[in-house]
Amino acid sequence: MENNKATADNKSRGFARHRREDMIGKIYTYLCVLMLIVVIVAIVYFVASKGLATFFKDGVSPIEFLFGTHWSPDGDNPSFGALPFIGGSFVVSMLAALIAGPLSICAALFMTEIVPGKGKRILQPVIELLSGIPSVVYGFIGLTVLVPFISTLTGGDSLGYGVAAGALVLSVMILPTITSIAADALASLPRGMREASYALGATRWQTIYRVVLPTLAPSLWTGVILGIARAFGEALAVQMVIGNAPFLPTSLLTSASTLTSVITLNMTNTSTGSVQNNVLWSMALMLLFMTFVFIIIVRLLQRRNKL
Amino acid sequence: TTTEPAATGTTTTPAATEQPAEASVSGEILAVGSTALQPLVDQVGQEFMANNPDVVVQVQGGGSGTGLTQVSEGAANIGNSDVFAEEKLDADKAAELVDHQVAVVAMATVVNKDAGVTNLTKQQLLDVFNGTVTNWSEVGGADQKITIVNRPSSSGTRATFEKYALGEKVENVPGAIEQDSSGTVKQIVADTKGAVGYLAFSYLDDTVTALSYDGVEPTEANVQSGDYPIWAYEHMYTKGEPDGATKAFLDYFMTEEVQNADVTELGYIPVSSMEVKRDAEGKVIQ
Amino acid sequence: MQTSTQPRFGTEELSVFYGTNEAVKKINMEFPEKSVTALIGPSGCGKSTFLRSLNRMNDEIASARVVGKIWMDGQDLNDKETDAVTLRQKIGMVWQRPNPFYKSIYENIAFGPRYHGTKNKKQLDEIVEQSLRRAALWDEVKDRLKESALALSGGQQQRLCIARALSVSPQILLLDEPASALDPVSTGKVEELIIELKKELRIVIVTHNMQQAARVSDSTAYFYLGNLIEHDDTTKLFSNPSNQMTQEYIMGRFG
Amino acid sequence: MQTSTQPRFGTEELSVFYGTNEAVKKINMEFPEKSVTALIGPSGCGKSTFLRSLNRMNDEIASARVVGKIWMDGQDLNDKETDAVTLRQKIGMVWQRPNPFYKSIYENIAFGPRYHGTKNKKQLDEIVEQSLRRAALWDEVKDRLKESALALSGGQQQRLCIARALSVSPQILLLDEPASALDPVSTGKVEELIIELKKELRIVIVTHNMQQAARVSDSTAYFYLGNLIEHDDTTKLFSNPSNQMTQEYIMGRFG
Amino acid sequence: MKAKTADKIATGVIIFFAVLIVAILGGLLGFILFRGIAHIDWHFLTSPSQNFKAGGGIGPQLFNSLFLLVLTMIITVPLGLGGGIYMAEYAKENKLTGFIRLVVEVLSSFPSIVVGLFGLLLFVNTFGFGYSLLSGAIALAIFNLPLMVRITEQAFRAVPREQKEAGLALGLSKWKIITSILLPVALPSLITGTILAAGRVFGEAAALLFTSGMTTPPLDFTDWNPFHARSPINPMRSAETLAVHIWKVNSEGRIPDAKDVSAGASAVLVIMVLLFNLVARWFGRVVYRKITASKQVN
Ligand SMILES: Nc1ncnc2c1ncn2[C@@H]1O[C@H](COP(=O)(O)OP(=O)(O)OP(=O)(O)O)[C@@H](O)[C@H]1O
Ligand SMILES: Nc1ncnc2c1ncn2[C@@H]1O[C@H](COP(=O)(O)OP(=O)(O)OP(=O)(O)O)[C@@H](O)[C@H]1O
Ligand SMILES: [Mg+2]
Ligand SMILES: [Mg+2]
Ligand SMILES: O=P([O-])([O-])[O-]
Repeated sequence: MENNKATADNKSRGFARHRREDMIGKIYTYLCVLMLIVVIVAIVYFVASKGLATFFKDGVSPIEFLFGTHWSPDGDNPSFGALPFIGGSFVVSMLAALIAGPLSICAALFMTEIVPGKGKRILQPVIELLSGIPSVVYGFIGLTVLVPFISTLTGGDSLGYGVAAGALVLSVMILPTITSIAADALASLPRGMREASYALGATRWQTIYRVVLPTLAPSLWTGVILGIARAFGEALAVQMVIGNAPFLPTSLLTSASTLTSVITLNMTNTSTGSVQNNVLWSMALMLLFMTFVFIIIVRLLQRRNKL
Repeated sequence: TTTEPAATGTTTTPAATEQPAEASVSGEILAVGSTALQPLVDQVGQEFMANNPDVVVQVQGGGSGTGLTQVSEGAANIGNSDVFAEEKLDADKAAELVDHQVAVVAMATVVNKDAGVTNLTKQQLLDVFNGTVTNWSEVGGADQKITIVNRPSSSGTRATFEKYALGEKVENVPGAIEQDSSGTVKQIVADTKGAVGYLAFSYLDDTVTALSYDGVEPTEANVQSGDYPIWAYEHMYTKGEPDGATKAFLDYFMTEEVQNADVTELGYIPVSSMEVKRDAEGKVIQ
Repeated sequence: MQTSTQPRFGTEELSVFYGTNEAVKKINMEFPEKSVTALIGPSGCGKSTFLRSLNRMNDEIASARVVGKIWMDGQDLNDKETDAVTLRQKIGMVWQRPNPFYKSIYENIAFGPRYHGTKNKKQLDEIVEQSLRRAALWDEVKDRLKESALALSGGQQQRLCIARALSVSPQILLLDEPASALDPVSTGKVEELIIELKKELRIVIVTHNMQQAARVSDSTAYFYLGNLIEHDDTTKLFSNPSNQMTQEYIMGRFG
Repeated sequence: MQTSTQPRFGTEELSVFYGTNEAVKKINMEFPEKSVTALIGPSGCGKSTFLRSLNRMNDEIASARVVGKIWMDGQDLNDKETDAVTLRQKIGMVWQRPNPFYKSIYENIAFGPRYHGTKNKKQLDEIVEQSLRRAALWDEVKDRLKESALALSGGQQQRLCIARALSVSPQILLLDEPASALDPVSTGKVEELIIELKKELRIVIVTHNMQQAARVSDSTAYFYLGNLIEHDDTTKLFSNPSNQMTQEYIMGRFG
Repeated sequence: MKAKTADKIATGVIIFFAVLIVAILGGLLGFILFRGIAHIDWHFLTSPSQNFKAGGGIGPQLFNSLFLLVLTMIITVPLGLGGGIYMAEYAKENKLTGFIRLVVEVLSSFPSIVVGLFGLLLFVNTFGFGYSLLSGAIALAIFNLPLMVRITEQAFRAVPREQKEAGLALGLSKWKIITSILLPVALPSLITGTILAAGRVFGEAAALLFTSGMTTPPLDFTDWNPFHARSPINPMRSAETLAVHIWKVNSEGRIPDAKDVSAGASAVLVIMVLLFNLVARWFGRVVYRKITASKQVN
């Protein structure tokens, strides 16, 4: 901060002052942003250094980790195939998106197209509440209601634990994510676009189906992808209902695992530094990596969506 | 840069095996580890704090692995574990730790009440858990498909069960499920036809059938006599010999007051009542 | 395409409310055949609102309520029984800002007819060419029909929107400041187009440019605060308005 | 408050680019003392962009780049060395849409002077009263100075914004379509105010209303596509423009 | 006619799904409250939990959840505000900004369990904060930060640009404009957003298992010295929150009334989230009215 010469001069005092103020503002906000960057770098660094140790220190083959289907970390002849978990995560979150996607888009359409105004006033708080319900509570309900229900549905053939239960619980959890993004996208569509279609004598559904949805497809996909990302990273609720068997899911009713569930179950029971522990960090790294992938997909989608 | 645990308390009464005198010790004790052991340690910790207002006992779960790691790294005063340290840590690290066996936990195989079996031999049990046998009728029970409810592969309970009941590690059978919580395991076994799992004695009740093992009933007496082999110690490890508040706490743990009240109340068996002892390899040494 | 010979098109005591705010107040107006009617008035006086009620576009605004009658072919368009979707086919509309669909040029035009039953590719091609020709855009775009409509310039987009409106053979065309976002050359083209089109259909145009109203319209209506202050032959209204307020507005005393 | 007696205020080869698009092209203009200069031209011709570059407001638009010189008191305002924050104090600005701060009427006016060092309550009161009087608003608001400025009508808000601009004693006032969102009565008041204020300071006003330009300005400049087409005495320009394009615009041939 | 039938059917389907969603929420809330409300009484809300006896309460857990939230907010709000202001007012459209945006997005969809493990590694162990409120608060702040940044950025972007220009034209410094002109206008949506975000943090468990811990030392509610071990507001003590308690009771819990406790605690959690929503809306409106209404201002 340079000091001012003509202190008597009101204006030059103002000069120094606004410079000083702006400097404070800049330092403050830049520090905050720096903090964000530090946090992410630190997370990536820590997770990567632990997660990569599996391969570099313990000598587990990355090929085995990524494509092996045999998971037996404590066996006498340990093997570390994480494909069942990677596959499980994908299957469960895709299924969840498959259920929640259409539902959410309908909800968003309801808010913006079918009953604009009032629809939003009803559904918006509902959506916010759904997103506010803690995941342990979702897990608890899944455990006490959904799982027995599925079991009864199958006539007791299945325990109810499995992919279907996991996907259903997750679908409710990601409903708010997709809905709010879809609703924002719908709201951002210029009114004129809809009106032009109406003015041609198109019905509301024709307008939605032929004009609104195609135009907004990239944004809607963004919502779905972020929903999948959320589902991918959700831990406790899934772990409570999915059954946690370390096998690639073969049907909706078989017990399976996800990356998050195997981490939750085993991370704390293994001792730091052991290969059993490190391989779980590798899975955390995998989660991190997938988050990046999802975000990049979203970015590519948004680039296509220059409204 | 791991901070030293704040176990810098001092003991005025040497070897306080009896009731610790009021306000005799001070400091903070951090006990981390086994979630199974956590309720017991937490309970005893609270009583200990009530007697020693200057002591804070912090009990965290996190699992046996975390407990052993933390105590070995000096991040905790006590590492709670369901298994011997040698089973989780490198030998040199394990050697630095001092074992305090505070209770014995015994487990029983449990099946759904309709399964129609009350006893399995070691071989039969192994066949069930490694998937060789898939229907209860094959081992003399009802014609029901077997559904296995396992604990996670890293769980101490599972390790104990595999070691002493099955005699070897088994891998998951497709269709089996893993649950982290004993309560849930019991619930599932009680509700699902053909389900089988394993539970600590404390969880047993008449909603499930507890099986005899090689003809020996899962009772406390059979465990104490050494006839029933599916049991393990609950360990509280310290790095080196404990001192100060930690020592006072561990000593308090071994008092009659705790062993015959809290320990038994929670379904554990007091170590002192055992007629046999085991080492880390599982060999009976007495 | 023939000009239909419906006897009248007009409103009777037409009011529009947004909530409790009466934005358009009991308008009685007649739109003669084969003629252009211009609506002028200061910003916010209700021109757009009035225009949008003519093809029931205000149905789409939750807070809007339209009261009164809109006569066309002896039918009250504002009747609950009248199907808005069907009538909109007969009444085309074009807005201030060009709003092409995010589709190809071809699809923009073919969209309406296809929905109304023309599936035949050849027929569609014909309609597309016809409509673009009538909107004086054919020559400029005929080689790039498959390209995105968004790649056109503003003026071209606006003519595309007019072509789109024409594609479903409307009998009436509603234009809301169709040239105000355009450059002079495009404005000129759109104005010529309007004069051309009125040979075949009725046109109602909202404009804030009085010279434009004077150039293209046969009759002009002056709105103020939701009221229809004066409606007369365009030459009469601009040269010798009977109302003092109209006079002041035309003189540019405000607005 | 005295009118300062700086010799010149004007631009020299001033161009403004948005990215690569040259929105304002090498404008040379002089704004004489104690006079009102009006900028007219069709939408998008660069009037606002030019006006905003005069007080370096375009600094705030990342894509905007201003090239050329702006002379004031022999200093080039567009020089990197010149401190934009300080100079803006000398050049007030008012926009099309009234934009009072979300504060009380009093605070709206007192905010600037207080920031610039006037802490004395009495002095501040004086400035507030003075500024409101000069903006012809004092009588209407003197009893409710503590109320929110947002509760004022549009016309009052606009005069409040003028008063706010006056509160820091600018030597120049830039007005961007200050009356286009106002009703006739408010428009009249604002126009009177401009005529009143020019006794003390230079005023540059952008307007799309040619009658307004004719009424309030001493000289008028016609912009088209970023170029300054013609700049002359207002009476001369409207009665007998030397340029064909100006003529066409004034006749309402487009825009 | 066909088009109209399709329209009717589609509309019906959309409305059906919308109703379904409302029904799901209604069902969830109904279920949670129905199951839980019977267990909620003054004793349950205020007394400490039990380890293996029935009849424990959730008093310390409830307090911990709230206090942890306060701590989290103390960390998040200033940082998030600064970050958001940067994004809205300082960031130029360049690669760096693109990168920061990426950081914020990635951070906001990080799996919470990874953040928890990171917290265990860094705050609990390396920094030696131990299982403590502080560790938990930092971990939660990491979640909340991106949300806060986004809320702030949106709130500032929603302020009419003309406000800023008006300030500039008076010769004010940018920082002064941000703090004295834009901030008050952005405040209502800032407050609403912050409270809603807080509600979300309230139910987080996965990250806290490893950071703020799973037990609470006996608290002395007469001792408010933050440096005392048993003081409720000692940030270095471990603290089990409501959500963690539900998790714990459901996993290795040994109390006979585990079902009742978790039902009751779930109900309390959900009621709190409901409260957050209501308060957020109400408070936002009040502030908005204060700032814009024709009543006395300033
Ligand atoms: N969707 C709406 N909801 C509520 N009020 C509205 C809406 N649209 C317009 N209004 C109000 O109705 C009145 C008339 O608006 P309208 O748009 O018809 O005016 P206009 O004459 O077309 O103005 P302009 O020349 O600016 O387009 C105005 O007061 C406006 O604020
Ligand atoms: N922020 C901006 N970024 C990029 N281009 C801009 C920006 N602002 C204006 N322009 C462009 O610069 C040109 C001049 O715009 P400007 O706003 O100066 O016109 P104007 O004469 O004030 O028009 P109007 O009468 O509509 O206010 C236009 O082509 C416009 O699209
Ligand atoms: Mg309009
Ligand atoms: Mg402009
Ligand atoms: O206490 P566990 O190691 O069996 O989870």
